[in-house]
Amino acid sequence: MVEVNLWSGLRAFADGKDCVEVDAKNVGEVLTGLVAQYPGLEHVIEAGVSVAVDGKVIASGLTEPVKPDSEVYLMQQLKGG
Amino acid sequence: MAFDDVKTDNFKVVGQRVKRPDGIDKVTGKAKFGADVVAPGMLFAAIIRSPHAHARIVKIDTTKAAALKGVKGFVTRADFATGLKGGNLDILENVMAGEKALYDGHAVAAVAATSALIARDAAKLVEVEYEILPHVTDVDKAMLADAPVIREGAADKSVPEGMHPNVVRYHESGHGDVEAGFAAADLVVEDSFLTEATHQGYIEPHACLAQLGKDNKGELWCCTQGHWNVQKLCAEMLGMETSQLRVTASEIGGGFGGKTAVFIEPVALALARKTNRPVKLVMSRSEVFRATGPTSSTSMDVKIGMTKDGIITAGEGTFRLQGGAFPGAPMEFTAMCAFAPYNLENVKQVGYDVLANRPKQAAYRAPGSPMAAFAVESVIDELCKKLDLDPIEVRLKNASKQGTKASFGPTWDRIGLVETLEAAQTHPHYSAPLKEGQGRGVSCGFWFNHGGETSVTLALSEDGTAQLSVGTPDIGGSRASMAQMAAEELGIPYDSVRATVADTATLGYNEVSHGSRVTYASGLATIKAARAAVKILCARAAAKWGIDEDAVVWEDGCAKPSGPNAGDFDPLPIEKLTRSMGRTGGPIVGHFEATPEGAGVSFATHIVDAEVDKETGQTKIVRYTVVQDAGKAINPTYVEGQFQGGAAQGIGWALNEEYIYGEDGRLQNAVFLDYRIPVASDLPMIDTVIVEVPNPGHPYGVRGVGETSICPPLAAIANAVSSAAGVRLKQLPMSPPRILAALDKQANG
Amino acid sequence: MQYHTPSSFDDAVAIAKDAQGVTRFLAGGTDVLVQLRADIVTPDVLIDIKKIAGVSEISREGDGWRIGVAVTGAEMTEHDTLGKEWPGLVEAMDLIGSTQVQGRATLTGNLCNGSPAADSVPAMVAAGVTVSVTGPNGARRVAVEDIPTAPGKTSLTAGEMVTAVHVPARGAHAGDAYLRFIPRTEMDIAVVGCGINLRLDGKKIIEARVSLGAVAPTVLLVEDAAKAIIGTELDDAALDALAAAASVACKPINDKRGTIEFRTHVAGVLAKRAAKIAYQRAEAAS
Amino acid sequence: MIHVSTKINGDDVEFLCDPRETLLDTLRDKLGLTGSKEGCGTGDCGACSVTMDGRLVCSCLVLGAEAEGKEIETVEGIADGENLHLLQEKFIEHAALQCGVCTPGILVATKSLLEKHPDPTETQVRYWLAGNLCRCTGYDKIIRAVMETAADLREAS
Repeated sequence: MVEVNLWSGLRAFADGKDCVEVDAKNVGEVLTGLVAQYPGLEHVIEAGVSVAVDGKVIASGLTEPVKPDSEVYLMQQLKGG
Repeated sequence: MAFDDVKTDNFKVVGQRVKRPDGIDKVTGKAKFGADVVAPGMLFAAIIRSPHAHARIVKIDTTKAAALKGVKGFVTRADFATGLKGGNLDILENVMAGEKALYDGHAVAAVAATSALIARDAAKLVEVEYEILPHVTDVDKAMLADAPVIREGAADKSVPEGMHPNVVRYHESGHGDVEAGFAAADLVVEDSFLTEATHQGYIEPHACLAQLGKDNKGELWCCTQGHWNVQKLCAEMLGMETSQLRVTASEIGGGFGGKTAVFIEPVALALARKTNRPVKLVMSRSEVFRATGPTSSTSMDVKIGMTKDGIITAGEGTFRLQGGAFPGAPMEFTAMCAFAPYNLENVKQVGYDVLANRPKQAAYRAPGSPMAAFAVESVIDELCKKLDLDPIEVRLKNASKQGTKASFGPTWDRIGLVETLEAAQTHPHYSAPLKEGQGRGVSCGFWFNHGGETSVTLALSEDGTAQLSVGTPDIGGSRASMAQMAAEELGIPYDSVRATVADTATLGYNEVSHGSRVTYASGLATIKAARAAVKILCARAAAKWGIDEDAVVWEDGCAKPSGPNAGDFDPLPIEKLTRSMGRTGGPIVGHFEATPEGAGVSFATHIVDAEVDKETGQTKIVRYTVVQDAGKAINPTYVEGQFQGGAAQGIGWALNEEYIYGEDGRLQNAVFLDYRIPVASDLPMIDTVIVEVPNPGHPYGVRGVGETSICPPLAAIANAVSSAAGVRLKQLPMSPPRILAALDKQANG
Repeated sequence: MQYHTPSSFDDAVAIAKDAQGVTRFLAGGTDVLVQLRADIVTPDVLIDIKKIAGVSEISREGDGWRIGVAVTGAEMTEHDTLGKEWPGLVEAMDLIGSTQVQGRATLTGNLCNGSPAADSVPAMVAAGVTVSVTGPNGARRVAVEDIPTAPGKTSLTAGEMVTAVHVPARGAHAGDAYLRFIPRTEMDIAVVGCGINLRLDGKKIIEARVSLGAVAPTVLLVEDAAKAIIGTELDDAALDALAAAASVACKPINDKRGTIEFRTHVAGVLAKRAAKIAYQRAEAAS
Repeated sequence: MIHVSTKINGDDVEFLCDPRETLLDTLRDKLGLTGSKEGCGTGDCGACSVTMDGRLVCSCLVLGAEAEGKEIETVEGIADGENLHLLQEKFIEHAALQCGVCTPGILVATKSLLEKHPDPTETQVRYWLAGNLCRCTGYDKIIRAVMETAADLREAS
C-alpha cells in the first residue's frame, strides 16, 4: 500500500480525507486505485492530474514506479506557456 | 557516454555562445513566417466578428456579401463537426460561435475571396442579427448573485454549493493550521490585489494557409507553438482523421503561450474545403487583441504572518481568476505557485475559475504565477518594511530548499532558490545607492516547468554530418541549443549539425513548445537520439575491428577501443564510418521518443530600481537585474535573452499594459497605440546572472528558463514603486493615474 | 476609392468640390491610412497633395515662416533655423509618433485630423500660428485655434483645404515650449499637452499665450493662464496661479488614456514645467 | 487599378495596385518581398519599416500608389549579395533577435539611424527605435548590437 496525499479541495470526494492508501506500483495504479475506492474522484482524474512521487512531478506518465514508502501527492495537471 | 549517463563537465560545444543556424535567414528577410507562405490559386479569408459582448445569434445573412465579385464562399458553425465534448467543444465554440457570441470579437462567420481587400469588403456586407444579452467583464462582478449567467452548466463538481454558475472550477490546497500560524506571528498583514488581463503581444499576428479537398486530405502551414496539437484539434473540428492532415510550422514571430491554441486554422481549413481552393487567413492586430487569448484578470486576497525575526508563520491566499467565457483560467497554478518559494508550516490557498464575457484566456509565460507573486511578494515586502527587515534576508530565512515541504505538498528535490537569493544579495545592484525619488524592489518567482511528449530523429549523412529533426517550434533560438547538444554527443563541430523543425508527417507526436520544455525535453531527446546513433557507430566499428561492441567507446567524434585489452586499432572518425554505412548495415539514424518526466522547477530573484515622478505618477525603471537558476545553460546568450524578455514583459504588465473594457463590454484598446507594451526608450539595460543548480532529471542538468523570468517582475516593480512613491500600490497596471490616485488618497485620507 | 494627384491647389479644390461621398486629403497619411485600414473612414475620393509645387518647402515669410502642407516632422526637426526660433513648436511636432511617423506626418494633417490630443496644435496655438485656407469660395486666413470645432471635426467647409502654415516672426526676448504627458516615453497619444509662448522685458513676462491639449473637446487657448504669468517674473506664486488657471480651464473626460482628475491635475503640472522652459529660452534669447 | 513605376532595392519595378493597397501589401503580395512584416497595420510596431527616397517610413502607412517615382529600400536590400551588412552580422552575433519577426524593421530603421547619426548615444538609439516594437528581447541585446556596429563602422571609415 502507498499513501496518496490529495489536495484539500478533494476531501469532499474522499470521505473528508486528504490522505488515502491505495495498492499501487506505479502512477497509473495510483489513479485507478483512487477511483476504485472513491468514485467521486473520477471526474477529477479524468479531467487530468499530475502526480508528485518523491518530490518529482510526473506531469502525465502512468508508468512511473511508486514504492510503498514513496511520498505521493496528487496535483492539478501541469501545463505551461 | 552510455545512454542514461549524466554529463556535468568537460563540455566542448555546450555552454558556448554559438550563432543560431537560422540567423542569416532572419536578418535578410528570407525566413518564412506564418503570413509569408503562398499557394497557387490561393484565396484570402476574413472573419466576421461579434461587436457585442454577449448576444444570441439570430440570423446570419450572406446574400449581399455573396453578390460581391470575387467572393468564393462562406463558413459558419454549421460547417464544423458536431459531437465534440469538453475542452475540445470549448475550443470549437471559441473558434466559431454557436448559438451565442460570448465576447466582443467572437467569430460568427468567415468569407473567402480572391483578394484580401475583397474578403474584407465582403465581411462588412455580411448581415448578422443579434439579440443582445446582459454581459459582465469584471471578475468580482461576475461572481455576484445578480451577474448574468454566461453559460449554464459549465461548472464542474469541484465548485462548492451556492456559488454563482459563472464560478466553474474551485481549488483548495495547503497544510498545517493557518489560524494557529497567524496567532503565533508578531505581525500579520492582509491585503487585496487586482491585476488586469494582459496580452502576450507577439509581434506576428496569427496566420495560416490551408488546403483541404473533398477527399478530406489536408495541408496546413501556420505559425504555432505546437503543430501536432493544431493537427489533432483541427482534424477533430473538421471531422477528419488526424493523420490525413499534415501540418507544417512556419517560423513563428513570438508566442509566449499565446500560440498554443488554435483560432483561425480550423476556419481556413473549412473555407478551403468549401471552396476547394487554398485559403490564406491572417489576423489583423485588433483581431489578435479581441479574439485570441490574453491572460486572466485577477482579484486576490493574501494574508501572511511573520515573527519579528522574519520567520513566516502562516500564509493564506484566495485567488479569483476570470479566464473569459470558457473554463480554464489557471487559478490552480496561481494557487500552487503563490507560496512555492517559501517553507511554510501553515499555508492555505484557494482558487476560483470564473467566466466573464471576454475572450478565452490562453497561456502567457508561467500562466497564473506572476499574479500570485505580485500579491504574496507585496505582502512580504510590506511585512519587511514594517518590521524593518532586509527583504533578501527574510526570503533566505524562509526559502524552500531540497528536503523542505512545498506549499502544494511534495518534498522539494534539488532546487536553486537559495542560490539565486545569495547571488542577488552579493550583486552590486543590491548595495548600490539610490537617488532621490527612487525605490528598490525585490521579488522571488517560481514556475514548475514541463516535460511532455517528445520525438526527435537524428540522421547521419555520408560525410559524417548530422540532420537533426525536432518537433518543437523554435520560438527563441532553440535550434542552436539542439544542434549544440547533438554536436556535443557526436563529437563533431556545431556547424556540422543542421537542426530542423519537422512537420507532423515526419516525427512522432510532439507536445507544444510550452512549459519551458523545449531545451529540456527536446534537448534530452536530442542527446538520447545522438547516443542511439553513437551506439550504432560503435557497433559498426566493432564489426570492422572484429571485437565486442562493448569494447568500443566514442570520443571526440571517433570510435576507439575502450582500452589496451580491447585491441590496438586506430581511432575511426565518424566520416569513415558513415561513408561506408550503406554497405555495413544501412543508414545510421538515432531516434528517441518519450514523455520525459524530470523537468526541474526553476526559481528566480529579481532586483529593480524605479523612479516615480510624484507630480505626474510616471514611473521609470532605472535599473534591473535578473538572477535565475537555469540548471545548465546550453547557450548562455539565449538564456540571458529569455531572462531579459521575461523581465521586459513583466515591466509592461506592471506599469502600463491592460485590457480596457467599456460599459458596453467592448474592448477599447485593441491597438498597439493604446495597449502599451514597453518600447526601447522605456527600458534600461537588463542585467542577468545565470545560476546553475543542475536538474537531476536532465542528462546535462538543464532546467527550462523561458517562463520563470516573468514571475518576479510584477511584484519586484510594485515593491520598488511603492518604496519610491511612499504608498503601497495594490492594483496593476500601476499606471500614472493609479499612482497619483494612491498618493492623493494617502495625502487626503 | 478614387486616388488623385493634382499638381495645383486649384486642381485639388476642383476635385474636392466635385467629389461624391467622403473626401480626404492625403499628405503624410499617418491618420488617413490608419483610419482606412481600420475601416473607420474609407474615403471615396482621396486627394494626394504632395505633387503640388512648394508643399514640401519651409521658407521665410517676412521675419516669420511659411511651412508647406506636406512638410514632415523630420524635415522640420532637420531645418537649421526654424527650431532655433521656435523650439517648442518643432519639439511638439517631433513628439508625434515614431521616427517612421516623423518621416510622413505633417503639421497640417495633425491639425485637420481634429484630435484634441494632437501634439503640434497646442504649440501652434501658443505660437499664434495661422493657416491659409482655399476653397470653392476663395481663400481665407484662419487662426489655428479656430480650425478644430469638436473631436474629428474642423471649421473647414466642403471642398476647403489648408494650403500653407504661417508661423509668426519670433521677435526678441521670447521663447516657447511644449510638454505633453504620456505613460510611456514614446508612441502614445498625449493624455495632457501644454504649449506656452512668452516674451520678456528684462525678467518680466510681457506677453504670453498658454494652450492645453487633450483636456477638452478641442485644444484650448487659456487666457486666464496667460494672465496668471503676464507681469510676473515667473516666481512660485505665478507658477501656482498658472497651474491653477490651467487646471480650472480643463473640461476633460474619463477615457482609456486618463481620468478627469488626472488630466486636470497634470495640466497644471505641465503648465508650470513648460512655462519654466519657455522662460529660460526667452532669457537665453535676450 | 493604378499603374506604378518605382525602384526597389535598386531594381526598376512596375506594378498595378488598388488605390487602397498599402505599399506593404504591394511589397508582400505583389512583389514577393515578404521580408517586411505587418505587425499592426497602424504604424505602431515598425515591423514594416522601409526607406522611401532615403526617409524611414512604415510601409503600412504609405499607399502603393505613392511609390510612383520613388526609391524604396527594404530589408532584402541591406546585404550586398552574399555579404551581410555589418549590422546583420552583429545582430546574429549578439543574439539581438529571438523570434526574428521584428528584425527586418529594426535593421532597416537602424541602418537609417547610422547613416544619419554615425555616433549615437544609447538614449538616441533607444528613442530612434521606439517605433520598432520587440516583444522577445527586452531590447538589451539589440541596443548592444547597434552600439557595437556603430563603433566598428566608425573605426572602419
